[in-house]
Amino acid sequence: MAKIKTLADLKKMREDLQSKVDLREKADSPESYVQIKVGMATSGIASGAKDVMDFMIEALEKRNVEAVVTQTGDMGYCFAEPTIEVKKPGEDPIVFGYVNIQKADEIIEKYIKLGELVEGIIPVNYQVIDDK
Amino acid sequence: MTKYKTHLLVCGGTGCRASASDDIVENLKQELENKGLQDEVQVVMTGCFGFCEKGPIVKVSPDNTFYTQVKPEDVTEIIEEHIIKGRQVTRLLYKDPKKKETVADSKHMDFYKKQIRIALRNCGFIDPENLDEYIARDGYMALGKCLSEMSPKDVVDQIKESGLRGRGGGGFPTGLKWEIAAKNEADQKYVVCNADEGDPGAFMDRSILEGDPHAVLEAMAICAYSMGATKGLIYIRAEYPLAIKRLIIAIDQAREYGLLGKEILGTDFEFDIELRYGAGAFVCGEETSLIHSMEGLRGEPTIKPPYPAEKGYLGKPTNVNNVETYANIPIIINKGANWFNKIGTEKAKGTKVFALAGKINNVGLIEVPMGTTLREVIFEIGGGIKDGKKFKAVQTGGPSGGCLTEKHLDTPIDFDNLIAVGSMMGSGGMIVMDEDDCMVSMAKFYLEFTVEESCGKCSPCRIGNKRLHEVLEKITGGKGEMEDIQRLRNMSNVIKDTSLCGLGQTSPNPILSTLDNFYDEYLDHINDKKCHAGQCKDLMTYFVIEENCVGCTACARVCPVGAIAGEKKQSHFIDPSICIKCGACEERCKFDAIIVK
Amino acid sequence: MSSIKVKIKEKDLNTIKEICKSFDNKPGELINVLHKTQEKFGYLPAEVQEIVAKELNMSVAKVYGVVTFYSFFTMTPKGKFPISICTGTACYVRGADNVLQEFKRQLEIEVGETTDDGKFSLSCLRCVGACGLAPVVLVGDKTYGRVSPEGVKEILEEYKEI
Amino acid sequence: MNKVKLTIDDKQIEVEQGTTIYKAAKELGIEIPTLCYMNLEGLNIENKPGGCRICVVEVEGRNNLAPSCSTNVWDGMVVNTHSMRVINARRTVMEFILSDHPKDCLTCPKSGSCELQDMATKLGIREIPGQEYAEMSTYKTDFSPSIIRDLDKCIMCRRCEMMCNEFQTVGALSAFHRGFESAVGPAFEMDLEHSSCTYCGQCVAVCPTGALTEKDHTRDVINALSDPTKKVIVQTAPAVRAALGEEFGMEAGTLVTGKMVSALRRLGFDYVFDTDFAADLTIMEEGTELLDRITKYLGGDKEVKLPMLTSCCPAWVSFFEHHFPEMKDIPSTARSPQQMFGSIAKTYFADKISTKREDLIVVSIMPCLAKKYEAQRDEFKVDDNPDVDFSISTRELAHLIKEANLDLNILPDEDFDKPLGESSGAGVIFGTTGGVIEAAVRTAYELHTGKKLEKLDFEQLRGFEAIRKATVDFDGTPINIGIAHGLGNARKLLEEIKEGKSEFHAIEIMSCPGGCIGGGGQPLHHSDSSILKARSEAIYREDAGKPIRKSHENPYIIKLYEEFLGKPMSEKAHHLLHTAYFDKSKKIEMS
Repeated sequence: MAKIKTLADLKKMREDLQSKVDLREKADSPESYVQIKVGMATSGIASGAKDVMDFMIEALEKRNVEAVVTQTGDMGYCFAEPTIEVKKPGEDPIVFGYVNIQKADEIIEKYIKLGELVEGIIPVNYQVIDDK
Repeated sequence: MTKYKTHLLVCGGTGCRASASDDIVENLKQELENKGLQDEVQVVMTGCFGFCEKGPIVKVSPDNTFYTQVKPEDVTEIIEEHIIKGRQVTRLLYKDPKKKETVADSKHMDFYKKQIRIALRNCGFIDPENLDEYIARDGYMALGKCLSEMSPKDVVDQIKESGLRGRGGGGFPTGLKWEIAAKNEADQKYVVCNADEGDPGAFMDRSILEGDPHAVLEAMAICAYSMGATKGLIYIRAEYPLAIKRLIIAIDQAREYGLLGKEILGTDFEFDIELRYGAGAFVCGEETSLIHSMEGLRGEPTIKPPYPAEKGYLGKPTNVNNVETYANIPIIINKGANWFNKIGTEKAKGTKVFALAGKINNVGLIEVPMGTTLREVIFEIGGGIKDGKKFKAVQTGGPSGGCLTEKHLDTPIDFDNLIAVGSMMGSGGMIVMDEDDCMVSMAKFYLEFTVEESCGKCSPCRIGNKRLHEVLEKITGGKGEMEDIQRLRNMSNVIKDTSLCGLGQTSPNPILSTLDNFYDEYLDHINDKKCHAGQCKDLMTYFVIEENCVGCTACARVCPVGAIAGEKKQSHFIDPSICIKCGACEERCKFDAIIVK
Repeated sequence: MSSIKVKIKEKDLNTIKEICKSFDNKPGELINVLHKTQEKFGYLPAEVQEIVAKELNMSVAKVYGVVTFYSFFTMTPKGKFPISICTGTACYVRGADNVLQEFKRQLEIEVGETTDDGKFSLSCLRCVGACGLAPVVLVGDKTYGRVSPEGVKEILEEYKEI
Repeated sequence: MNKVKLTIDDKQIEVEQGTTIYKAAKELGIEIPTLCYMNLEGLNIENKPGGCRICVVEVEGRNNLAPSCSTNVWDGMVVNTHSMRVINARRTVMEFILSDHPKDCLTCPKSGSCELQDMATKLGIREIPGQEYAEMSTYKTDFSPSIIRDLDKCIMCRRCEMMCNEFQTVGALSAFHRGFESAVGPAFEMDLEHSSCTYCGQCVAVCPTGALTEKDHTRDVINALSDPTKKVIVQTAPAVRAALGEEFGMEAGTLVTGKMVSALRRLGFDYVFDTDFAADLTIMEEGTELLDRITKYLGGDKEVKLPMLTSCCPAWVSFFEHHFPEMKDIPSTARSPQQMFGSIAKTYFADKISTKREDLIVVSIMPCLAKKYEAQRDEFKVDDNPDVDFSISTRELAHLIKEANLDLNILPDEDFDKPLGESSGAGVIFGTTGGVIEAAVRTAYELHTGKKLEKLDFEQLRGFEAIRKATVDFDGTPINIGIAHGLGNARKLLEEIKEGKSEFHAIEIMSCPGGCIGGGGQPLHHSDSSILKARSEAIYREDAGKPIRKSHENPYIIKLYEEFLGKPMSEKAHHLLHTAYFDKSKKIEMS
């Protein structure tokens, strides 16, 4: 490890390192971020949920969206897997079905960034996952 | 760089390690590898989460699930259920004893709700053995700011303005202390960190060192810059092996990164830190004693003045602060004095860390803003008294403090308020007692401690405390007389008035405060020869209730001294002159025929 | 009067000398030297203190004064399984004294003593910081939490066979 | 220095900044009681641990009471030394101290001169509350050849520790343990015999209680005097006559030579002799040895050891044997006057009175406790019979005199017996720092130059300064002389020699402050250094009044050489008057 020579170096280093712990920081106040839960039960994984989750984490970071991506169990929408739940700060959560990478990209760009609705919303006569 | 999706934070404080938290870490890593998840999930051993009662703690980020009392064998289930299937392991979640329901995330626990974590900000959050994580949390930015944007005087002024006062017990304004040390010219000056936490029932400083060692190193460097010192010493108890280990790692890393040593951050500021080990002497918490101990001498205090800021370590100007005080410094510099001095009360700014223990539901380490009341701490954060018993007293300030009662519960905690009610803040031990605790015995317990820890240099502390202890022995032994109370008061006042250092000047406080607040209990012991809490063995008598005794002889058989006699199937009796009050008979009797009075 | 002789094994002598040297033979490093020496020998017998004094060029009376001042230093060898009972306040209010009494009774030794077979020694310490587990007992490095007097026998059994 | 004004007990005073309350009060005539504080002014000896807490006073604006011995005054300070709060505190603290102190005053060697006893009287202590259940700290008693340590009586004033470590740099004593169990003693609480103790007795000289006292030999002396088969002779060291009077209420510095002789004679000693005679003899031997070494040195002999160090002081001898064994061939080989006397008494004089060695008992009266140890060293015994049988201190002599119902004040002046009672003024000044070397110079000068000294008083060698240096012109040869009193000061000179930086030809060393007049066997000075000065002045007065003031002019010395020894440094002289030194440092042995 080379020595840190200036305050600017230190600042840069901090920027680089922040991603290492921002997951934990966000966990402390998830309500102020976009919370995304990816259904990751066995059936979800089989249908590509893992790739979707990897993509979302990477894409959200690249596009500077402050979000918390967590996995969750079976959402009860096996028919529509992979499923993800998106909750924007102060808004009700919305669940999307049949999410592939392309869809995920659309959700980020349209729903999360611009607030536009995207196809594939599963009707909401359900409970918040946490309440189960 | 691997990008982990989930972080598993496992408490690596001494308490949780005592309950095998390192096995938990091992098992987690092993299990993750078994499942091929080692690149997805990061396992981090952090410092103390504070909630020691429920340790070991495992926290899952980012979904913020807080598992309590985790055993190494629970690991498979956590990975299997939570990580793979995304289902919380309900049986490991915290159960709110009042609402009788589980709470998954710490933010919604009473224990954490009222806390503000400043000194403990990184404890339970980062891996204390990894400087990168500290840097990610603005680590060493405060030092950088001082070196590049602030003059030494600016630094002192910031600290003065923040209103920070010493957290080791005395509550002396930190900025003022720094200013004095800065003003004394010398070819060499020293920055000392007092980590010789000796209060029997306090472990704040250790938790900080175990959980966030760099915060202390950074603060010492800032202090050094402000006063013109180049050498730092941390005086740490040898009984704290984990804290020592983490400090050594931290110092090495800081040196490696060039954050300690010469030309720090490209400036001509130079500073390095060495460790000095304490060896088990409470009096070394007193700064002159501490300095003598660091010089290889008996840890005896010397009269102040001269203060360490004028003549300290090796006769050079020395600033001594304790761990918690230092832990506040970087964030004050980063966020500004005005941010800090908005927290707390008029005369006491910021927060205070307490080690909450005793007969309380939520034993642990807490950090609350100054001005929080004792009631909030004990009944909200602490979850009230264990086993539904009645609150009797809370002891603050350790051997230097006093026992406070019900009527003091709404006292907002700060330095002056606690002194006003006959106790003191001390380093932050807070022991809660219930109806089964005898307050005379409690005072005796503390005096026993002081007698053992007195250095022996001055006569009032060396002999006087011994005499106080003897009088308490006499009272708890059933031989007390009313004049003993007068003697206790007079001796206590003189010891306070004449002792050389803080140890003796405060050692009678447990007696004086119990005399003030639990006078009747002394009277019970002296006049009625009764200890209603049932703690003073000499004041107890074991009886057989004839009606209940069936003559099963179980008690006679278990009695180690043959004090119980009686025919089979007839009522037994206990000879009080032989009985040693071990309580074995009472425990053995299935018929509730033996009672203690 | 002939001069006083200090008897010691050559190997031990060299060990102590090395420790002192690693601290530049500075009298100010006495406590660090004693820590290291005790770590090596388990305790600080008189002859060890004599050598330390000689190496650091200070009076052995001063060394003894320091050794006896600090409770961490001991001049008696500890048992194979040193038992420490936390008598910090948190442990005290949760009954540490009864646990201590029970250890004393079972081992038939006082605090600071070692059993005749050299197996167990008994000491008290102040707050190990595991207050959530009070009362706490340490046997060597192993921590036992929530110990009751009844549990003492069980703990001792664990080590009796070793 | 800035002056500050303050008020003590309603009286105003102006003192220099940096003065303590204690000293400021003293200037006002207010004597604040203390137990641990000790200050030998002018000797740079101060003990100020602030430990006893007897001297506490009330200072306006301060929360707790202030220890006056170690609290500096400030401008506008208002002090009360006798408020009820102070009086109650002082008395309670005193009760604490006494509660941990044995109550056997009747048989305590310190009874009557005990500072703790005096304090108890002053504070009017009648009872110790709670004494019946007060535990007392106990330790084993140490019976060394010179010093008895009864630590049960230690009050942790730390004076002995300070003297042993800071002033003497002997390091035999240290505080050990802590709290109630703490006390001061040698390593491992062993006896002094197993330590590097030199028996200088300065710990005894400053101990305020009976914790440190001399080993008492008065019973042995009484037994000897009661034995009709023995001839008992006595020698008295020079410093005794300048201090003994104090034990009888006389002013410090009163010379009681004649009264002392008369008392000793009444006590039944067969002959009353003077160690001063042996001091003259020492000068003959030591002076000759010095001249010999200097002559050789000037003659180009590189082997010769210079500077030569005096060897009259037994604590000093022990000191270099323990701490500087590698330098044991530097001091003069001349025995101390006490031992020279014993050796001559048991040969030359025993013959003269036709008494067998074993029937002659030699008693010495010494200002010193190390002399007790010296007297029983193996080198000074013949067939296990010591040259000096018993060495008792000035204090012990005072006890004997009082016990015999004699009042020194009204005894007539009498003269010493001949031949071993005759001495010169040079012998007398052995009792004070600088005296031995001055005596040596008087003789060496005349022997070396063959000229008569015009002026006998060498002022530059006198005084109480810690280390003094002077150059004496030996008729063209400048002789550099060094003087140190106190072993800490001696250590400095030894270190210089060790480093080859010493400029001296001869160095005089005495272990005690002020020399023998401040010895561990003298009447207690109770930290009043003016007493030491008065004794020293008395010694010089005695010298000035002597008809003979140079050792080599003592007719009985001349006669001794003529009749018995031949000349200085002769073989016989070597055998009887010289000695060898031993390495007593700790030895590490492999096992």
